[in-house]
Amino acid sequence: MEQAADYMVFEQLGFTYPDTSAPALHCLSVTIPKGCRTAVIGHNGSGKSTLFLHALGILRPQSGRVSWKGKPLEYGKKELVSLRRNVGLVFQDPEQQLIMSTPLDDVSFGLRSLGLEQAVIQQRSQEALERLGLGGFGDKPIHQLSLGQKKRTALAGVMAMEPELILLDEPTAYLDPLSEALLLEGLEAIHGKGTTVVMATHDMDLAYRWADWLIVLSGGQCYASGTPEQVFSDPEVMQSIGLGLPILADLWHSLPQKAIAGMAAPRNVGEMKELLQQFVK
Amino acid sequence: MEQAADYMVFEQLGFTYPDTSAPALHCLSVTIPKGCRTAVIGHNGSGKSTLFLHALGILRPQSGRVSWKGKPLEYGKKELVSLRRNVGLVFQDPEQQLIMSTPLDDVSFGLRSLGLEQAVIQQRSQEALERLGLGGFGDKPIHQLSLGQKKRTALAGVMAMEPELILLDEPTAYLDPLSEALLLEGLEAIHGKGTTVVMATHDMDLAYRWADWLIVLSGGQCYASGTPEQVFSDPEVMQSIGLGLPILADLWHSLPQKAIAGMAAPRNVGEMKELLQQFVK
Amino acid sequence: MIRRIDAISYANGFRQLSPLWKSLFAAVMFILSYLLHPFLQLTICLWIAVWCLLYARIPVRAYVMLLGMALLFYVLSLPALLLEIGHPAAGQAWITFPLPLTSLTVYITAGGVLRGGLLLARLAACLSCLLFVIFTTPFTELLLVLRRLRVPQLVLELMLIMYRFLFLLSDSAHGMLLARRLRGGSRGFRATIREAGSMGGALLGQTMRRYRGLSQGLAARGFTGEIPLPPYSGGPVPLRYRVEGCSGIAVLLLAQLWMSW
Amino acid sequence: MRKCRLGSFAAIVAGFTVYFLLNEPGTANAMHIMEGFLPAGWALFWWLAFIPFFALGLVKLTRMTKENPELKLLLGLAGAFTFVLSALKLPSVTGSSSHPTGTGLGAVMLGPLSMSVLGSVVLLFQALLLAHGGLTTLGANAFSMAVAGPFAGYAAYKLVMKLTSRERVAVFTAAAMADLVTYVVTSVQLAIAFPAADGGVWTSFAKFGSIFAVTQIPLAISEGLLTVLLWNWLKSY
Repeated sequence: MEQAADYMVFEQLGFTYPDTSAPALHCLSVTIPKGCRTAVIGHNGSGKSTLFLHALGILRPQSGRVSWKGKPLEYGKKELVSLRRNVGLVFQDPEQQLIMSTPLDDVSFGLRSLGLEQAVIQQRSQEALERLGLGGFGDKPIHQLSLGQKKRTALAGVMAMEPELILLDEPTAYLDPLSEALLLEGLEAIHGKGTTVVMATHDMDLAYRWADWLIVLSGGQCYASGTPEQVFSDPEVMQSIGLGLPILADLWHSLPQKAIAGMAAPRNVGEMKELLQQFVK
Repeated sequence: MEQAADYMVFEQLGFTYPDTSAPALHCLSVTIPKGCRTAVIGHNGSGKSTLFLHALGILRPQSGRVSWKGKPLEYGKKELVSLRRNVGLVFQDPEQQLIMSTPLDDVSFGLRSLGLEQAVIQQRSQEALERLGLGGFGDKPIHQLSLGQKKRTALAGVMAMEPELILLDEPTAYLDPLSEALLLEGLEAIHGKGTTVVMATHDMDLAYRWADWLIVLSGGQCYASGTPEQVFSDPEVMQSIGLGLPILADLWHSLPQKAIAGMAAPRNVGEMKELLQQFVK
Repeated sequence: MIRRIDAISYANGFRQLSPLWKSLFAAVMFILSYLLHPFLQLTICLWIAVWCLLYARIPVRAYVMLLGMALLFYVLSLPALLLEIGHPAAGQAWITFPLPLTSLTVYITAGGVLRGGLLLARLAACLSCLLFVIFTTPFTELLLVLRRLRVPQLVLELMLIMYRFLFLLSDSAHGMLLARRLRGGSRGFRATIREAGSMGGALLGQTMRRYRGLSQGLAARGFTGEIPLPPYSGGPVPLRYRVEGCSGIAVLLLAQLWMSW
Repeated sequence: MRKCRLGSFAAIVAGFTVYFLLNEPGTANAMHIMEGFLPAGWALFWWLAFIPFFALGLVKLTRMTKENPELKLLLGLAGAFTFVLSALKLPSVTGSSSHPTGTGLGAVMLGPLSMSVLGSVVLLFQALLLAHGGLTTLGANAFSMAVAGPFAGYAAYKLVMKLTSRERVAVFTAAAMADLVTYVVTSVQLAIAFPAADGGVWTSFAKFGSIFAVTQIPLAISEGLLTVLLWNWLKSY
């Protein structure tokens, strides 16, 4: 969380889509910390996607500003191209992101626009696919892949560009447990290489066990941000915006204060099990 | 669960989609019990949707047979129309079944084909919308609704036909917690009126807390069926097909046998909390 | 833009007015736009702007933008309308440019400018009528009006399905263009054609999947071949608008009579 | 039967796709005659010229959908697709309205008469939802795009198939011809409505024709090429 203030910072962001009355973002100030796994949580319509579109300069703030590494975003063509090499976005719907007809072709699509040599392109694409467990699917037509495979292909396409910061919009939506695990594994590999990963989600259990840092949006404003322990420390705050608590956090808070004083809240089922074993004999 | 054998029964069902090698259903035998909340769980591609399409006679079994109230399904035009009045299906993607441009028109779509009077149609549609909390949205164009609202509109359209059995394919997929709660409330109302409700899902936590009866599909076969307690009694069985356990069942099974002997497994977070309070002082 | 226009048509001051009445009013105005004197055509243009912007509270920006975009066709055709090529008779041409290497001259005549001006007056009036229909009446209700006009059921059903899927497909297509922009996109004619070909393929695949989905979805809902349309139901038209509409038309007609006398 | 239907559906969609994907916002120019542009007489004339084709097409489609109601869904979706692609260019400054002339391929698959219905419905949508083209000029626009274009494309396809029996060449020609003929007919419609003071209809045709030729001729060629690419894609699907 070091250098947070110099990484991607949104200040007093305001944005209203044309012909809608309510603003999508309203005085939103929030910082994406470098090197973390950050989860942006909130309901549909809370402003998560709009925020991402601002991060890439696709939407321009109507008030406030976005800055990247200490400098305010510029919206010239050249500046945007360079920003978008450093910040990658994975769409919620992979159908929108996958343009070419095979995974290998699609992953190399972005690399080709960088003007790399064919051999390098080939190698980097293949690597990206392999890291996401798609090594054997490079030549399969995309319409024959499962949703989980498509999502990973879309991620591979963004990953191959080696951005510093990857934003994912609802990456696990519609995935079954197995595909979800594979996708999260892929994210872990990317994060392990030093990439900052940000995920928008409304799956509280996932956010709780995956993220190092949480940003809670509600009605276009930043409602809270901090570590999962901090954010979920007060159950009522989250419930007041209708988000509910992750099961584990909920159970933890229901335990008597004196029994758990000084302990760290369990972040996954394994830790919870260990904890219960201490109590239940 | 009475009359189970006379309600909807699938026997030795086999089905392979054209141009695919692996069968989608393979010797699947399973019964949907009357009056229950049944959850059909399994991965994407385990055959859940294919099973539902068979229940409505949209797909015809390539081997085996489907029977409804003791009689094998017939596939004549007239028989299918009458079957589909009694059995309703809510698709995972609401776009698939919404055809008119506003919720009110869409809900009345099915009723109009029943040849009812305009006043009755109007009233029943409005009622269905209201029961699902969409009373104020009747005239709004569907393409302006949120996903959760669209899903509820699709459900309202099926509900207004007053079928005996409603099948829902992944009704909560991708809904945020608030929309999910609204949808489940609507389902509760329908179930309370005596309708049998079946939901396909891969959200194990939801299936565990919602269903009275579980059917587990894997690779087009029925892997297990029974009450949630029965199905999740052996953690390893579920893990072997990659589905994992609901958090609550997982925690429950991790508790020492002697401590929980004779107790009923907690089915929701509230029950779990109470249980923990007994142990942790 | 489609979404904006569509959203406005569902939420404007005239939303509740009977769509049949609005269409009838627009139809009369269309006829008048063709029949009346240019001065009165401009009056129609202003009058309808008042109805749209003041009474129906259509956002001015959207109204002006759509008007401007539609008028581009006129601007584009202007050279063909104004410029004459050949040998102007003496005193006919206003401005002349001799065409190099030939004996021909490009010139503009007073008659041509007058024709362009008259055309603009008629265009503006007709376009205003069209905008009135577009902005104040949601498509769903126009469909019901078309049914009252006895447009064949098949055409209405096609329109209904088109309208329903328009927005979904448009979101997809926009997403794809955006994704392509974000990831750089390629240069050169060959690469562009190849890319466009695959995007077309991807979109086509999606459209076909939607078709299969819809046919299952409708089968599940008991679709047997015909999509029954809802019955026509029109709201009342406040006396004020009826009076203003009728008296406006009467004034226009009287003015025309007086002018042609 | 089912396969053939899907194929023809795919082909219509593909035809429409081609044109719009290649021409990103800003490159194509207006070819629909705008609302109120034509004098009353000519507007009426083109309506009358178009209606018989529409009626015949309607009879044909009604027969087809009677046998097979699902065809309605297919045609509707194809129409939606066409519309979407044509609307994509909207934010552009140079193009006030665009036009799906992929009708050539649709005509090859479905027959030119069916296209007169589908094409004119798409035109009505463009008029009602985007103010592209117009209601009074709908007859003229439909005549050029939904009647003349498809018939020319269909004839070109038949001719090339007969002469060379090379399918790809035939598809290319059909797509390009439908484009070109639409453009020529529109120019004729404008020319006879607004004859030049000096030189009459012919000069006027040359003037209108050259304004639109700048964009329409390259478009016809690229549409032809892309149609062939998509044709290949379809065959592998």
